[in-house]
Amino acid sequence: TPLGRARSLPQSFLLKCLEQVRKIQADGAELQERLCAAHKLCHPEELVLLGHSLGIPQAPLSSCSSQSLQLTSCLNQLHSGLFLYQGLLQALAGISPELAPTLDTLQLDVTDFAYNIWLQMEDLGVAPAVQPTQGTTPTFTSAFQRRAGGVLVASKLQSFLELAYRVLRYLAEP
Amino acid sequence: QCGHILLSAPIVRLGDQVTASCIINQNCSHLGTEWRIVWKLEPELHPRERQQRLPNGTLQSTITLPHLNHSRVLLSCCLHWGNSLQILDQAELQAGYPPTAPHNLSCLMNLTTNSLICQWEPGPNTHLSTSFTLKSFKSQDKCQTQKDSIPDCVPEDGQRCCSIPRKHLQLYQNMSIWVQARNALGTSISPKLCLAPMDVVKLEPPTLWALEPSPAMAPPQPGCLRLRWETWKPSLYIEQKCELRHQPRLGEAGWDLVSALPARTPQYELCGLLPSTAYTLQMRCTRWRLPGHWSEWSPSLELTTTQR
Amino acid sequence: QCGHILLSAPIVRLGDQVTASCIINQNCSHLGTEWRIVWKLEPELHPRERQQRLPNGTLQSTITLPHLNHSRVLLSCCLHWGNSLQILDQAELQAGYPPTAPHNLSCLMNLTTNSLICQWEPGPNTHLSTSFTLKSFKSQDKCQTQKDSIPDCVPEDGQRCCSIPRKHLQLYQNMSIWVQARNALGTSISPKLCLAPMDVVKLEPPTLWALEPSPAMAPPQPGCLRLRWETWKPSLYIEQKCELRHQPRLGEAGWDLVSALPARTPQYELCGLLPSTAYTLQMRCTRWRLPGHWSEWSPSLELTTTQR
Repeated sequence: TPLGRARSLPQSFLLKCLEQVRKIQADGAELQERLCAAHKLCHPEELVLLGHSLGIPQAPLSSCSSQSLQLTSCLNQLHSGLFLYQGLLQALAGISPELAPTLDTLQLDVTDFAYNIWLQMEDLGVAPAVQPTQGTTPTFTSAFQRRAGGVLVASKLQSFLELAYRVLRYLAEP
Repeated sequence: QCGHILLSAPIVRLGDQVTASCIINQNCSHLGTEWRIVWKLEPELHPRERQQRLPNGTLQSTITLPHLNHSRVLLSCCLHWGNSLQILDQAELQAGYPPTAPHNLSCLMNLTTNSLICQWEPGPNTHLSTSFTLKSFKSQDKCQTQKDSIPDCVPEDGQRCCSIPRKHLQLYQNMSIWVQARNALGTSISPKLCLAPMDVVKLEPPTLWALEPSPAMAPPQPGCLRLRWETWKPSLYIEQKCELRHQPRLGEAGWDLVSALPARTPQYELCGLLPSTAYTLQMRCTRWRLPGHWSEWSPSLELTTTQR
Repeated sequence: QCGHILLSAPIVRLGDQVTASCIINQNCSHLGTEWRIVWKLEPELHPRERQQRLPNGTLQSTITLPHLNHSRVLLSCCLHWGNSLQILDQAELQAGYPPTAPHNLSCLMNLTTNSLICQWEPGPNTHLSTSFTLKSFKSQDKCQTQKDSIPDCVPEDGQRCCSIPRKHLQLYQNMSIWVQARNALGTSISPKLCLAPMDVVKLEPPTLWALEPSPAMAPPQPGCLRLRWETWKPSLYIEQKCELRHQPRLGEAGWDLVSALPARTPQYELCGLLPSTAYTLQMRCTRWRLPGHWSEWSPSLELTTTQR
């Protein structure tokens, strides 16, 4: 059963993951607040059209839903999703001098979290043979696109983390 | 990209007219046909607007702000899509003034930091990011002609002063100095100073001491005070003259002045004062026979004259 | 050059033997023939000396300091010339110790500066210029094997601490950290630490507030206090447990402790206290279920319990 394998996940790993999710959510919220305050870009719903044209993907977590939890595939999706957002955040570089520190912290924390999951998958012997490589990330051609991209990426990352948090807490339950 | 904004100019003078166009090209054709461009302005303004569909199918909306009187306006070009307003592009309009000439430029040669420190007043707010640069050159005459250049002195952010290090200075030769202010709308320069750094030395005040009574000396006369002083140590090599001012500590009497005093005296007797009266004394000095600025007055020395 | 000094070694261990030679070559033949080398040492020492004229006409004087017990000696090789003593060359001898291993290395993760700050104690004075470097590497295990390197952290002059910026850290993975001390006589390294930055987070204390009485709530029981608290804002994402200590403001009673309290509570009633008594309360928190350090105790909150 999926839960059987969950017992193989160390409690400290799950607790660290939960803390990292909360930390990244806090980083992400700060980026969203700053984008709203500085550039009046406060609602991702206003940027759906632009998101389509920029091609900002949403990372799937289908194997992590509580109804059909498959642990190995869920860990893999968690890692791939974080890896995708790491690349998207990197593509936002040059967003603006004021936002750069917040963006850097967010990207470092996402990279750390992805790395921890990868190590755990290796420990469980379920890590894919080859580390994933960044697919084609959107190119942002103007300051506005980088800021709008920032709003979209942050909001997609927050919903991704919401799902991740739920499954991690479920797995961490004694 | 689905839509983008073009500005007549991103930065204009306050009060000038500005036009902005938003062009929605065919890339947005997947959105169907019947939609209108909606502008969102922050702060809220209500410009004249003209929408037209161009032959090649693109939709263009142009707004005109006859007199822009906000220094910052955030323009968003949007489209109704489903029941949401979609932002397609954003642009920031800035308005302000070209810089006026900086004024009250003054410089002092600081013997402690060994640098020429100049300060100025920037003039009224231009509402735009304005950079100030202290420019100068060495001259062999009265600053009519440039002999050697001196690197620009760029002040720290927001500072209204700049410090030219010793290695760029010839202390006893004239140099021409001025401040340049520059922003997106123009450049202006301050009136030029022509000075030799040593002629604008900032002297710290001298130090005043009471002269301790000693057996070798007869006690001071009633109504007299014995004191000595020494100019500020780093300026010992500079020939100076000094002034002493004194007034009774209590009462309304103003300062009495003793001028043309030498730079240092091992022993000086100040007489003609009221006996057994507490006096406050201060001294200042200036570079003398060569040009220079007076130092501030020294801290007060409190002395009391002997009884009759 | 007329004469020059050769040292057996410019830097030696305190107490070691040192020899220095001064060689006057024929270039000085214009000085006539009968002169002697005279050594001047600062501080004054009286080494054994041997002068000899070599076949090729050069004159060599060698001095031996059997046990050098000064950390600095200035050697001057001189010649009598006319009635003056001419200095021909100078050399500085340094003596000291190789560095002992730095000790008491400790690190804290600072969430405000987002950096890992490590400090250490250098050990006894070596009398020589000694540089300290904080070295570290990332590890996937218990620091037995290095995964990725981390750039050396060089402290500011004389500082006994160094700060590794966030971009070089993996907050949840182990890293090996040590200090290397190096001077002319040797190198030594401190014992190695193995830690994950998040496990050594420096938490600022929580904030304690009195709960304002409100119509919606019944007044507190006699001998009870109502309060609330919140952990330090930058650490909100860290799961923590807290401890509350309280003691009557007056009198000799020690602290009473309430432990295992949650990280934040909108409302908490502390009972079992003396009625109408002024109490001092403090709280501290620590990262919990995951490793961490206790914060300092919060500033005191002064509250008085209601009468009976």
